Amino acid sequence: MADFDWSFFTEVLVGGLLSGVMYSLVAIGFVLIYKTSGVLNFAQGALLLFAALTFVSLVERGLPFALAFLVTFAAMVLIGVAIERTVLRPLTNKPPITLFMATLGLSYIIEGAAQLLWGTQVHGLDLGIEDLPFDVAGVFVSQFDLFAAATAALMVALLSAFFRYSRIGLGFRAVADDPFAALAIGLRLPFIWASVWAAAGLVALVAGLLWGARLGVQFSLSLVVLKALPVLVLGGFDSILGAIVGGLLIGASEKLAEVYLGDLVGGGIEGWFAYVVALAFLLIRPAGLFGQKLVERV
Amino acid sequence: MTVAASETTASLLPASPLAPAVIKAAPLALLLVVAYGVIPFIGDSYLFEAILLPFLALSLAGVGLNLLTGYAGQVSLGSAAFMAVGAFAAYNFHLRVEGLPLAVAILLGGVSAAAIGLIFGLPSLRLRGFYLAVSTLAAQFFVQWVLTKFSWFSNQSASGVIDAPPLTLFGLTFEGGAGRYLFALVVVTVLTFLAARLVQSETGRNFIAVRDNETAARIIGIPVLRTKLLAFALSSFIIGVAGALWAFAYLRTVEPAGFNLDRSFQILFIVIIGGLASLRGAFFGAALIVVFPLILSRLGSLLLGDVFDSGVLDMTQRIVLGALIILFLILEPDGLVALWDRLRRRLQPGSRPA
Amino acid sequence: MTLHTRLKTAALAAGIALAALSLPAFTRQALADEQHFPLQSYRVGPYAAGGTGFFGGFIDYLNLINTRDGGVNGVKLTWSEAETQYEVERGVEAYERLKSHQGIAAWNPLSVGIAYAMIDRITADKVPLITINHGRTDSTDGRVFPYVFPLLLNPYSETSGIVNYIASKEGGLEKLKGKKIVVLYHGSPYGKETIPIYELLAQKYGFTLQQIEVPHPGNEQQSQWLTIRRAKPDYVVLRGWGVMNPVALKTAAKTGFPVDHIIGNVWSNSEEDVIPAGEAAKGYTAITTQASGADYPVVKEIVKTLYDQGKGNLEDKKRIGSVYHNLGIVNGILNVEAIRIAQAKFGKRTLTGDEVRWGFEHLQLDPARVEALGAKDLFHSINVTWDNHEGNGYVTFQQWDGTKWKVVSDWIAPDWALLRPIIEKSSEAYAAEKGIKLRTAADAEGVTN
Amino acid sequence: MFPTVHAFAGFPHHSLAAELLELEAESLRAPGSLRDRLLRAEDGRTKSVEPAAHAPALELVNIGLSFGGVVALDGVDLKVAPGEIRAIIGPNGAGKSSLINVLCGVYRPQRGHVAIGGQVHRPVPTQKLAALGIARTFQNLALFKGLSALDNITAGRSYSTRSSFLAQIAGLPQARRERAAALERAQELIAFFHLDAYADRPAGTLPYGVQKRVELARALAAGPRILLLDEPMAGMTATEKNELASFVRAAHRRFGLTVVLIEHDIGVVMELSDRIAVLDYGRKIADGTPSEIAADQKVIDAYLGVAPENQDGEGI
Repeated sequence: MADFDWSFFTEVLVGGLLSGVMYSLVAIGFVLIYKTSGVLNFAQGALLLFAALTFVSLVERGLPFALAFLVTFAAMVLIGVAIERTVLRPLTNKPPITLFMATLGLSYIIEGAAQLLWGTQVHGLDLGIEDLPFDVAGVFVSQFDLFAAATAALMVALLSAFFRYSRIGLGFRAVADDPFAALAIGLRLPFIWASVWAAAGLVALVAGLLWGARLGVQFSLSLVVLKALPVLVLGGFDSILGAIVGGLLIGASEKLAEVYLGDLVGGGIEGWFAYVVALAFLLIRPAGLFGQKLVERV
Repeated sequence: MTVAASETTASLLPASPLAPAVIKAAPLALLLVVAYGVIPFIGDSYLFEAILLPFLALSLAGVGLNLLTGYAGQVSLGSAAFMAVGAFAAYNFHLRVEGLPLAVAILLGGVSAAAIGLIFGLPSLRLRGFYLAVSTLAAQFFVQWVLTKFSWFSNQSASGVIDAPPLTLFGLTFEGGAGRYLFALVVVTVLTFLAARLVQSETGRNFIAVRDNETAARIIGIPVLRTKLLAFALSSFIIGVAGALWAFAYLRTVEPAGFNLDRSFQILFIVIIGGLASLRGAFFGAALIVVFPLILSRLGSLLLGDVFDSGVLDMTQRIVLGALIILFLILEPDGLVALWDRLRRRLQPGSRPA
Repeated sequence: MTLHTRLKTAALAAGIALAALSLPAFTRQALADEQHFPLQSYRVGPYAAGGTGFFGGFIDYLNLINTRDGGVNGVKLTWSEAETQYEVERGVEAYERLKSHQGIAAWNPLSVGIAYAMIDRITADKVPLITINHGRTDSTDGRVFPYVFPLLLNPYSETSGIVNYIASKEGGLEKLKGKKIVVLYHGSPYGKETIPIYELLAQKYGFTLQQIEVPHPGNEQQSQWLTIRRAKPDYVVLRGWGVMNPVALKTAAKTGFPVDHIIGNVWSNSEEDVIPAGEAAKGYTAITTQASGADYPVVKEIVKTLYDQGKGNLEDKKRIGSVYHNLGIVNGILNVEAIRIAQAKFGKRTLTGDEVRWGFEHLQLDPARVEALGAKDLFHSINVTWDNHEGNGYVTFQQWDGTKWKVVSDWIAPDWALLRPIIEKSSEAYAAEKGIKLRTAADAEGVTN
Repeated sequence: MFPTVHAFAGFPHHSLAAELLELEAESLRAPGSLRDRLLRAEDGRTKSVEPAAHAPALELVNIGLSFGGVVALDGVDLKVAPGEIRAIIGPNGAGKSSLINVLCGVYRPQRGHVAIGGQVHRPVPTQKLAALGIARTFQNLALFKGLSALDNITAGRSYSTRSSFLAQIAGLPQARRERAAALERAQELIAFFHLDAYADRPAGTLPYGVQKRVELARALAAGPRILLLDEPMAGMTATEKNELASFVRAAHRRFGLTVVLIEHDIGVVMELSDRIAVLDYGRKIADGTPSEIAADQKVIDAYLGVAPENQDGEGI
């Protein structure tokens, strides 16, 4: 391995880790919902699309950036509350697979509504961050990816602070631990669920903007959920920390695999490699990244 | 299960020993007579090509997935991958083995799908619920990748698209819409009959036992792991054959992209909307999934076609379809089969309220 | 409950459902003199942007002919749309639904998948299937595929055209020797189709070649572009599709690859492919068979006759003259001219599908005729014959300047002679597999009604 | 009733999975051994002759079990003689359920071993329990809700099914014979437990007391020598308790069973059992006949202030 190109390796690794942050961003939206309502919310991708499309359409209609952000956020909160009211509440106590199917139906509605409202055109989204590489000791690092990572960190910090110190946050944690106990001590579950959906809306908005700036705002945006799912399997559906670490692991390993293993099989393996990594990991360590409860009682 | 409950109620009614059996068998017999004896002669090509052929292929896929998800309780999001394996394997067996009857090629296609299903069912030994569901996506993406990556599977066709061989069965060639419909009908009837036998057998009972209470099943000595893997294999077999029908009888051409994630979701929809753990449900679900969008689009363009363009209409349909799915899950979580049974009971003046 | 009542209920339900499904069939009665275009369009879903542009342009041109000329020699052009969302089975359903219409001229699905599923059907029904700029390369061979027309450009010609363009930039084909070209292709049959042709050309002209796959949908290309950066090629050819294109351009910028050395193929050449990439797309060059912009007489007439009267098909007027819109217009011209040519032989009336097929097989528009149609510089020329269904279209190259495409090359001819034997090998294999007897020139002249 | 897709719990694994994988592998490695043991078990039952009649039917030796530092069982010894009704009692959290789960191989003890009919197991192979002649019921019901009562009971004989699914679909003689035998056994049990009116109804829709009986019948369908009852009386009314107690007693007599009974209700235990072991904080604090136990001061102390009804949510 004398002529192994370490700077290239580092570059791939750093690039992979930064891509992983982008996956984590999407995965966190899933975790929020799963923790409180036990639903794998497949509509998260559609929410992402809706948020980005709304934002970009507002900006194109001349709204200032900040205002467009606020209006979109408000819209996401409204949608979150509406989903809780009209879809989740009537389905309380239904098996999780039913709820999952409902979120699939939901993604149809949201995708349809987004395109009906704003049209099917493809939009560019410029967040004002130049995406030229800069050179750190011979390794190219993307400014935009760094910015995305910083944003993700900020958002996670804000969310944690919110859930740690606010009343809703307390309720959120209680619900996540034990919905029945939470109900018993008089927490208003619907309110908390609605807040969580609103928080997921915010995550969708931030993720939508960052991904939208990368891909352009278009229908394919809703496909980024497929990048988040293996992250969830690896990190656990109910751990934000798991989503972050899982994202980094998946991002780095799939990029390294594509570059170093891809040649052996002909390339293009990224689509499924992440899933295989997640599965292999679980087979070795069934408790997942952050082993939760192990014992099943009989 | 509503199904079981209603049928039990019927059999508890005082009646002559023969009558209930006849009454129960009559609708099915009638259905088969119509399907085999009437429809092939009166249907037009639109009915076959646009409605009945996709309906049959999707119903069969639904029957297959129902074995796994409805009966054995394992959720899979990779059904389309097994359809693809079935279609491509059947194609290659037919192409590469001289003189192999098509029926055998399709059977081997199903067996190949079963083998792949077995492999991708292995995580079920350790994973549950959504973890398992998401891990089946690995099958979805991996299979699609393999089939596009290695042109050998599509006979080095530059475009990766393969053409269906002529449909022959016992020396008969099935041509045209009606012919291919009959071919598909025979396959679907046979496999559904076998699936029905299976779910009534000890193995079928084990499926349900594993679904309802895995620990208890293990303790009373049901081979849980073997049962799960068997469910994956059998389900994939049927889905694989459904894939071959989709490719050979319906579209007459097949490309890996046609078996994408959306198709997997579509089959899951069929099973859930039709009714879990009910073979009839798969047919109800498939009928809804195939026919409903057509009716919606017809009505839409009929009523509003002059006002909006086709894009707006279609987006509206998308919204309506999504809303209907949710409404359905809220109002009739047991699926169309439960709805149908309720309707039938109401229409039967002689029967008592259950 | 008697069997009787149950049957009645069932019959009633079935009747309602059937009535709902067959209603439109009764409402479309063909007029005596009309030529019909059933359109399997897609205005929703992942590829909606392309669909609205292409079908918008196609409809605009048909509408122009009706409004300005009163149809083709008095024969009205009509069309009906069915949404497919680019899904094959919806395309098949639309085919079965719309095929009973009287006087169908041709099918134009603009979708490889749908086109493939239709080949058997249209061949049996004897109606032409137009796959402009896409479709099976070997359907160029009219001896095997009498009813399929990959007009203007098939994927092999595209490949040759791109290599010829790179050569012209380098100062001649012999200068390609020792150069390095990377082809970044979409992980689908479409993306892979040209792999052997690039290899063939690399051998012939002596350039080094590396072909790299991007898995569908292509929203993540970090590793591919890092590999490219390491390989340091002279050119990257982008054989992309959908979201893969803007992401490629963005990632190229991110990894420091110069955008003006990226050459896009014919499905990576639209505004939708570059606008989302923003700044990163400035300087990107792509192949096209039809120039973009609204400065051509025929486009101006469409604006004047339709859009100014509020009858245009595009919702967003800014998209007039965009790549897909102009492709739709060119597609309209080719379809209409095929009908006109067929009418000259068979009479000025509603033609059968097979008669229109004959028209397409004599679709020869030289630059003078193209100019007369108001399309000078919009596209070059076409020369379809009974056995060459592509018609030797010329290509040109356009560069994105941040707001619009600018033509940066002359009309370039692909190396048809080099490609023809490869195409014939493939089509003959297909004919052998399907038991198809090769058609002769005499067969092609025979027309069934 | 909606057949729920099983267990979408928050953890991505089966706790038993690792164990079971090994077990399966083991049985695959030596296909003959499982079969031999099955046959031996079958013989043992039909002849009702045990190789060592004076050996205990079941023996736990020095069992130690803890979960992440929390000690559940601490050096527990227990002998169960053939044919007796052996009760294990103790306050909540005393380790009764842990004990039965060790007996079933669901938990793996860190120390000690279990001997079944003189044969030492460490841990107990869950999947082979039925073949070893052990059946159990569950504290909270563990019926297959989507199956009819009859099918639930028939499922109890699954361990002896040899015919492949193909033979079953095709209705080959072996499959038909097995099915008939299982059905016959189930019908017997249905008559025995007075379940005729409920045979065809889905188990999930039956009244609680009836479900308990179905579960008992399912356990007996395997023809076990040893029956483990995990708090069978939990959540029942006094009448139901009496009814079930008499069924247990009748089954004990009729099928010649050895019964291990874990129960909260002291009254039931005193009435049913031959001998009683008392657990507290994971240790055995007393062992003897009902009258000895009733007089034992340690037992009285342990039970002081402890509510007699089961309150914790332990269960499946």
